[in-house]
Amino acid sequence: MKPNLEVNIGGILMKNPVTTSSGTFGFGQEYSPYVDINKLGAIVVKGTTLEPRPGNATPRMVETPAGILNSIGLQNPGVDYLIDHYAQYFAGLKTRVIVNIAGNTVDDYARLAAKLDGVPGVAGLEVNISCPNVKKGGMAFGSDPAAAAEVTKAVKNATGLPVIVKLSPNVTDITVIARAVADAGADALSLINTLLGMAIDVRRRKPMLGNIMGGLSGPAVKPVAVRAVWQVYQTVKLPIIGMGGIVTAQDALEFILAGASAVAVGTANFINATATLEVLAGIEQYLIEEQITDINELVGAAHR
Amino acid sequence: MKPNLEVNIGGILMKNPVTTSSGTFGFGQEYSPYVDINKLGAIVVKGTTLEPRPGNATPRMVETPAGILNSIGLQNPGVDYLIDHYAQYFAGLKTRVIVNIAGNTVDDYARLAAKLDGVPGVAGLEVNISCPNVKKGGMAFGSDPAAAAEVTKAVKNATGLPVIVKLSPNVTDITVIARAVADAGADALSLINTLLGMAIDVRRRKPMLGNIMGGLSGPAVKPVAVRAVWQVYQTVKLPIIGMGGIVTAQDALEFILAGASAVAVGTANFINATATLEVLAGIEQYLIEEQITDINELVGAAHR
Amino acid sequence: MSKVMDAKVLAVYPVAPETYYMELAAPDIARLAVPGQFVHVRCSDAQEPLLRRPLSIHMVSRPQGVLALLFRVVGKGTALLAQRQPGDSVNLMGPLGRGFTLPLPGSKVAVAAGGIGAAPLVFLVQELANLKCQVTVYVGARDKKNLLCDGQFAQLDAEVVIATDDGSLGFKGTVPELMRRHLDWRRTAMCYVCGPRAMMQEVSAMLSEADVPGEVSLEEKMGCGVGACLSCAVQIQHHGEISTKRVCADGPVFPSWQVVWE
Amino acid sequence: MSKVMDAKVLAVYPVAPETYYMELAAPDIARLAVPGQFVHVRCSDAQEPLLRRPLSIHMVSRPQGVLALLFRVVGKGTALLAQRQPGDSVNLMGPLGRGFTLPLPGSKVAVAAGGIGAAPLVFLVQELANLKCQVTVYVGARDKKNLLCDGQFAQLDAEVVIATDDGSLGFKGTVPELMRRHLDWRRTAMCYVCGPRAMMQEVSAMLSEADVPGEVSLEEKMGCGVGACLSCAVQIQHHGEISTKRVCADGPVFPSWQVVWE
Ligand SMILES: Cc1cc2nc3c(=O)[nH]c(=O)nc-3n(C[C@H](O)[C@H](O)[C@H](O)COP(=O)(O)OP(=O)(O)OC[C@H]3O[C@@H](n4cnc5c(N)ncnc54)[C@H](O)[C@@H]3O)c2cc1C
Ligand SMILES: Cc1cc2nc3c(=O)[nH]c(=O)nc-3n(C[C@H](O)[C@H](O)[C@H](O)COP(=O)(O)OP(=O)(O)OC[C@H]3O[C@@H](n4cnc5c(N)ncnc54)[C@H](O)[C@@H]3O)c2cc1C
Ligand SMILES: Cc1cc2nc3c(=O)[nH]c(=O)nc-3n(C[C@H](O)[C@H](O)[C@H](O)COP(=O)(O)O)c2cc1C
Ligand SMILES: Cc1cc2nc3c(=O)[nH]c(=O)nc-3n(C[C@H](O)[C@H](O)[C@H](O)COP(=O)(O)O)c2cc1C
Ligand code: FES
Ligand code: FES
Repeated sequence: MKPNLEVNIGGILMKNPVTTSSGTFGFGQEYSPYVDINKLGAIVVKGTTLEPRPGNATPRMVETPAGILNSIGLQNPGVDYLIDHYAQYFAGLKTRVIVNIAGNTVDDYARLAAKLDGVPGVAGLEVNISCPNVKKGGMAFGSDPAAAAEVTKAVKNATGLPVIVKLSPNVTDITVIARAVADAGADALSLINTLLGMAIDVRRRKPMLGNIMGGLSGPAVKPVAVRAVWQVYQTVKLPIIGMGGIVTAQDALEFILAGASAVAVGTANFINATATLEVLAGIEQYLIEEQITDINELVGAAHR
Repeated sequence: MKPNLEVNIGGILMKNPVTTSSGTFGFGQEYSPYVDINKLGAIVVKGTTLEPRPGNATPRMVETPAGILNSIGLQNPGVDYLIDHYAQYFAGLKTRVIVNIAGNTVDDYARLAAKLDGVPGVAGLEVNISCPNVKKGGMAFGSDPAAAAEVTKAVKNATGLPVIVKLSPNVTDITVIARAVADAGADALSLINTLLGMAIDVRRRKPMLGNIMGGLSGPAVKPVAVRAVWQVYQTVKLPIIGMGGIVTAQDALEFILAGASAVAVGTANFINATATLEVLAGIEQYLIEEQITDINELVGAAHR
Repeated sequence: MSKVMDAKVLAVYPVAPETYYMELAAPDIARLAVPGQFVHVRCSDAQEPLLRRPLSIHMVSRPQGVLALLFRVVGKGTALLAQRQPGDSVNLMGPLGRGFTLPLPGSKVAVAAGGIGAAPLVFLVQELANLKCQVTVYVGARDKKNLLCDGQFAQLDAEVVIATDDGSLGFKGTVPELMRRHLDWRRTAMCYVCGPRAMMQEVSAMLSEADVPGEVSLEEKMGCGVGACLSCAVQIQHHGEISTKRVCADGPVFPSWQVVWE
Repeated sequence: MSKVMDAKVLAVYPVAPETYYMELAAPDIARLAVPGQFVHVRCSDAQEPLLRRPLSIHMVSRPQGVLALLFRVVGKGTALLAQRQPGDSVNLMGPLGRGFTLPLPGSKVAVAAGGIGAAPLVFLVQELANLKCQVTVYVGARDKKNLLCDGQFAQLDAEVVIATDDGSLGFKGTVPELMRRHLDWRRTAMCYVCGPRAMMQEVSAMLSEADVPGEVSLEEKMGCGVGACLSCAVQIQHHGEISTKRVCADGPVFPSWQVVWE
């Protein structure tokens, strides 16, 4: 018998728990020659801001052991462009589309949320208060519980869409932020965003990245991400989208067992364009092998 | 011409910048069949507490992509045993021996420092306020600037030995802790200790480690460690011992260019018992190739 | 449409110091590719190095379904790739990117190749030959030993003019210096350039001066290779407005006068 | 003294499902090793897997300077090791750990081998044969196909008694069950055990009951292999006091009655 794979992420019904992580999958179109994106539970699109942004200086990406550092800096065409040029495409997809938003001020987040409210094809918002690659806003909101709560409230007030808040691992205690955001009305949480890191070019004696520091992602960060999901699952009752270094179904299952209801594949897409579908197939196979009829039974099972 | 390799870590003169990281090199003896430890600038020995400790449940170590998680839990024979059984051996070595200390209370740290003050063979103390693997003390001291300062003051008051404070990367802003510790009188800083992480056994549906969470080390964490050194170098004037994922001389040079005056090799010892000496040889070769006559000129050079 | 595939290695051998030629069975790529496009290559099955590596399409044989690469070993990825043996398979994505704009048949065109930058230009010159263009290729290298593809260009009926930094073959100096002396701009319809950044910048400046249209093939560190991650940003000026373009999806070939060099 | 070395693979082949025999040129280890010791093996030159893997010394030939390993492929490391070809080299540290305590020459001893636990016991039985001991080996496996080393034990003049879970060869049942029926405890001076944890625990209990001294070879996840990292902890009870010992440096062989099993 085919196990149930449907999960509910704070009101977003995903037909299966596999999605993509923001900034690693463009707007979906870029990967459609390789993956039938309609088979995914959802896609999360690139971080979107009020105004168009050019992003940071190059180089913007450097490899590190089992990981990459990126400092894209939220390059994006702006929310109006997204609504004008992508909404119709999103509406035609047979998967949920979640838009990741980022701002410099609380008001920016509220205005973004208001603009996206009711846009056809947009199933929910992922609120990025954890970007390490921008000077203003970004991680600053994600590392202070009061600011994180304020952003969450402002977004909730501005939209009827499900609101997922994306947390940063660059904090002393992620559960404090999770609780603040939950109390402020978030419908779900995404974790983790990238770890703040850097690399130095030994020959040039200069930082490798144009922007000096960047965000670490990929397999290297998986243990930190699984730990964050584990801790947050113990703290708040919200559904969690787990991410950070997922390459295989085994990796994804670690997150689910730690407490994630859904999982996002990020960096792995760059290496294996069909990673999402392979992760999905592997999860389904595991459920069958282990005779589990509903994926939701597995969520947080390692705590029991 | 042979370049100068000597560095001064807060009063500890090391004949070269290469040392070992606490807990990865035992008391030195374990590796002496493989490495002439007298060739190292210093060795840092296992975390020592007032009372003997049995450590955590097994399994205590698990591999992750380009890293390992450990949850040893400060197993050690206690400071009195160390003084009785190892001090003489330390005194006979031609390298500096730095003892890493950890306690449950501020008073524990002060008492440890007092006991080790004047012990022959002990060149300095590394104060571990960043161990993620113990319930009490450990990381709790390292993530609160006031507590970190208090421990530092107490240790400084209890000993005439150079005091190196070892910081945790599991904080929102490592520079805040660094500044607090510097203001409290630390002579030098070590960074980083391990990142809090975990792994789950998908078949058993249970955490891999007996102690559930553990500390992530190895190449995977290098970008986080280099970033921490870079940030702290910009913040305080203290000498820094950089560590976290150093495997090769190139890795070590990244830390030095970011601002570390010395570097410690940890996890890499397990894979390559002569990693320390290879790192040392590689640093020396680089200095010669780049015609740098004094290693100290290179410290922090990527900032300039 | 671009695809992901495992391609069998048919041949691999060194052709110059640290430089390898590799032939792969990749009929889909051979069929679809145009000059200037690239493939995104997984150099290891393990996670080290993690990312794919972009390599230009050096040549294709459509009837035989063969793709050829020409690459220099500069780091981990290319070193692992060079170790593959005939019969091994290599995971590829491609063809990717926007290639060169072909000129009108019979035009007189100039091609400037610096070092390993010659790699994509052989495929281009092949197509230019099909279009019966009158082609002059300026090939430069550090020295005679490192000169690449000059023979191939000649076989494709191009005029080949050589520059080496040390003068061990041809003109002693750089490709831009050589072009400045040798090229008759008035009769040149188009100029294609691939090589080190400084060389492409210098040739682009010359082209702008002479008011000759040109195209350059840029390099940038890549993540996805398909336009999704925005790693490979380059500043492009168009009608006075600067915008950020993606080398992988909007390039790697860009009009020489549109590139913001510094 | 233990060393780090690159050892050449002389031979490698499967001997049972997922089980490989490997011979390496390692004269220093062959010369120094005692039964029960292990080598710490780097299974990959890359960083995946990162750590070394402990493998028992299966046999040595001192005159030929040869070290033999017998290992089961259970994950990444052992899979990579099994792929090595003769002529390749493998980086080893060893010999490591504390081996078995040898009995008085001529004693009657029992040896219990469960599954891949047979690996270190061949070297042991070799030494016991040199000591002219009267050896009975109880060898167990899931089934006939997975039975290991029974022939080698017989060639070393040991009495070999076989148990398989499915009864496809010898006694149908486990090694402890077989020993309970077959073994004459009164005349046994010493018993050596290596196999799955549950089997070692059961045999240890039997030995304590019968008041026969025994030794078991324990396994624990290892980091350094040399006693420095304290990963491989095991609880050992001695004179009523429990202390934490290191499998790599204080073991892997421990007195059966001292191990705290749960
Ligand atoms: C569109 C495109 C086409 C290319 N075509 C060819 C080709 O046909 N033949 C060829 O030899 N090379 C080509 N390159 C360059 C090639 O991609 C790099 O040399 C290769 O990625 C280096 O990988 P590595 O692991 O060996 O080196 P690394 O260890 O990654 O790095 C070694 C050196 O190469 C540089 N480098 C790494 N990645 C890139 C990159 N993506 N672009 C530029 N420099 C890089 C690094 O900065 C470093 O200096 C092309 C690059 C691009 C963007
Ligand atoms: C002193 C000692 C001697 C050993 N001798 C032999 C031998 O002669 N032949 C043999 O086949 N095996 C032996 N082992 C077990 C062997 O070390 C493991 O099977 C091997 O490390 C697994 O590595 P892997 O990468 O293939 O598997 P992994 O991918 O690391 O793990 C696969 C499975 O093996 C288990 N495992 C991993 N490492 C260890 C370890 N250090 N100890 C126990 N289980 C582990 C894991 O929990 C997992 O279930 C010995 C172990 C020890 C401690
Ligand atoms: C190139 C790149 C761009 C990213 N851009 C964004 C972004 O715009 N918004 C955001 O919330 N996260 C962004 N992230 C973080 C990812 O969504 C994800 O949280 C992180 O990469 C961890 O997952 P991974 O290890 O699977 O990549 C980006 C990551 C990468 C690698
Ligand atoms: C097995 C193990 C034990 C450790 N024990 C200690 C310890 O007792 N005290 C301490 O301050 N750090 C301890 N650490 C942390 C290391 O000293 C070091 O800070 C960390 O591992 C990062 O360096 P690496 O990546 O080179 O290993 C331990 C690390 C490992 C892997
Ligand atoms: S490499 Fe990802 S957008 Fe170009
Ligand atoms: S493996 Fe390090 S102490 Fe045993």
